[in-house]
Amino acid sequence: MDIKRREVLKAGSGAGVLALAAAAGLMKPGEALAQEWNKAAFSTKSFADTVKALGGGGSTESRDIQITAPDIAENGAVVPISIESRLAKTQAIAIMIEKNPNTLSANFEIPAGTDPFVTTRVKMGETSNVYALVKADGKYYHAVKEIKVTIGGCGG
Amino acid sequence: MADAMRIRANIVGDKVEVRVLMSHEMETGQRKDARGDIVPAHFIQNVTVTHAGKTVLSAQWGPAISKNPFVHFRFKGGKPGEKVTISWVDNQGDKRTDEATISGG
Amino acid sequence: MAKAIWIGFVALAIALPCFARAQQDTQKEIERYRELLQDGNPSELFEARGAEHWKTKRGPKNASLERCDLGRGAGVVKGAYVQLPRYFADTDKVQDLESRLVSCMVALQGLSSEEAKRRPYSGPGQPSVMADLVAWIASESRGMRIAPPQSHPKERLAYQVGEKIFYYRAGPHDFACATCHGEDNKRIRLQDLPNLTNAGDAQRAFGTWPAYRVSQGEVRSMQWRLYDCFRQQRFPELEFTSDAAIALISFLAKQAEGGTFEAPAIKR
Amino acid sequence: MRLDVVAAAALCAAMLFGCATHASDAEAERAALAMMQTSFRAQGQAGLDRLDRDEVQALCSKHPNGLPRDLAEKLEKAQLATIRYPASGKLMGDWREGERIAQSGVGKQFNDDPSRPSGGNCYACHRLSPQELSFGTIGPSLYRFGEQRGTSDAIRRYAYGKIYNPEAFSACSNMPRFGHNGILTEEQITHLVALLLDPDSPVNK
Repeated sequence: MDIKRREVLKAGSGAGVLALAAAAGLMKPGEALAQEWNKAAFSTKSFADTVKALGGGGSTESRDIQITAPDIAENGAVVPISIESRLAKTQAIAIMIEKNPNTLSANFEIPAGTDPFVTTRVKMGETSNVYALVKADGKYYHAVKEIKVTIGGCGG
Repeated sequence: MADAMRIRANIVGDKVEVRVLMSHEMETGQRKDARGDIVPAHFIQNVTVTHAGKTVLSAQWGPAISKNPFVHFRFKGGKPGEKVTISWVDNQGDKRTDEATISGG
Repeated sequence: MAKAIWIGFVALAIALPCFARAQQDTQKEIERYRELLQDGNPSELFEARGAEHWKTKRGPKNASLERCDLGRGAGVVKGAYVQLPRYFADTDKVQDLESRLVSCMVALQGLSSEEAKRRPYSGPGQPSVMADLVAWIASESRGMRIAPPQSHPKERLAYQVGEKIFYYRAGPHDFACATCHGEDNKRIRLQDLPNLTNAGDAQRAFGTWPAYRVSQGEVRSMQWRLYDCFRQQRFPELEFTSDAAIALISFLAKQAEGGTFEAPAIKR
Repeated sequence: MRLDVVAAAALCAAMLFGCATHASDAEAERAALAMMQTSFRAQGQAGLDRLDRDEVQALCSKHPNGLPRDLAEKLEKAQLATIRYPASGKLMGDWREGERIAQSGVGKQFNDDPSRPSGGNCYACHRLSPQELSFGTIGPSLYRFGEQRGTSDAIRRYAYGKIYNPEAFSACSNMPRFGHNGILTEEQITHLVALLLDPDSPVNK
């Protein structure tokens, strides 16, 4: 439990509040993880706002970020996506979908020793640009790819 | 209680390849049920993967991660027989922790 | 009219190369989408639950299903799916996996038939014992040859009747199974339609059900596949484990004979 | 020599046995009809009467590989007589409406709301507007349908009639009889005619 608490305390924005809450005994052990969720970032509705909410002043497009995903998704409920960064000191990889109700899908923290690579599956409401935002050595970089979402099946 | 995760952790070269499937609805809070009522949001918010007392991946998720989530990543330093532990916590406070033994390469 | 057709032909000949290329790109990307999905199949989560259900004591008799005979002897699950549907002497019926599981739940666990059939398919937040069992039992035939028996007259009759039902056109849309599944190389929207009268297609189709449907986030069985095909055919509701369903499955299984069973698969 | 005889005898026996234990086609047909009646339940707007087949459905079920020419001609002639053209005489509606109808696959399913209009689900089987990548191939491509044929009265009547009752032109066609079976209204069909024929429709761009 101690390890997890120390992580919470290290975890950037909101950590101060959490530390206070923990110190005041308001949080039971084990709840710390659930608290560490950047509500502001998951409420944004544009790429620029999400970068800000994640703590970046702005982001530069980079060819050292590779998005592997199909150009066309057969179904929007499950769109497989892999992101790999070749940027030195990659610390975090976030996935954003421009036309979803909220832009941010996920933010993965990549500690030293873990490859700057992650694969997951996201929901897409419609055809949209998908951004991979990488935090490397304290700066933000991104790549973008359009994924088309198709209507499928018998129609009803 | 939520179902157990399905975790695979295999040595490939000098790295451990981790693949995990989690049993979770990942409700967006926008879907309506058969009666037309909104189904409340219910989704995993935090995922933590640890190995030998060290975090090897941590993530924050929104409801746009697909139902029954899948994650694949890799890290250095694991040996066959050691454990990888994965935990998640969702927005309703449900949680689950499972572990898998790293298999040889 | 003849002139119109001729002009049409010329226009088509001009348009075709462009069109064909765009088509190929779309098909290629859809193929890529399907490949990328193969890495992790959430069906495993359902299979794990199914394996537990098999061993769990339920019903008035507080018994598990571990003595259920799926056709290869009491309790034998390995390879059972690929030899179904088949004739069972104790019920004097041809049964597919689900109808057989209902019989076992009634005989071994003391459930009523209605109770056994209460939730044949899962839904959001509502897992189904039946669907989980089907996922697991099917997974125990992975890699095996599809070999439904045809030695009993009732097995042969089920096949023949299934074929008739396959071609049964009715309803406001005039649809039969064959409307969508009777010709090679057709698709509905972007989804390839197996020609179930052709062995290769039938093997690929039958051999990949049950399947985790990413569009629904559930594992769907062959019974469900037929139920939902008939819904979209604009028929009334196909009853779970009904005779028509079993006959159609018998027909499809026989069409797929010799194919490799690779289910539960993952599909759109 | 002897082996051949034995083999032939065995084959005959096998065939006889096979014949004796196979149901005849008529028996299988009877069993199938009986089974259909007991295997479905009425649900939503789909009553069990939907299992009853009209003449076209019964004939086409019976001849999965196509009707003999004489039967086909007779059927087409009878179905042609069912086509009702709009009293207003207006056969071309709004292609934008037509595009929406072509995209929609709902209607007539037991879980559909019967008070809402049905779609035509044209893209399930046909290519139409080139912008829509997700189209089926059960029917022919209809891209440039109007550009190739013009908008003469004869072409309009053909397009309308074909959607209203395709059995009138091609016996046992896979295409639903949208007008004859009451899936689409006359007005909806005129919108689809516009989608096919209007020079401004994306189908003809």
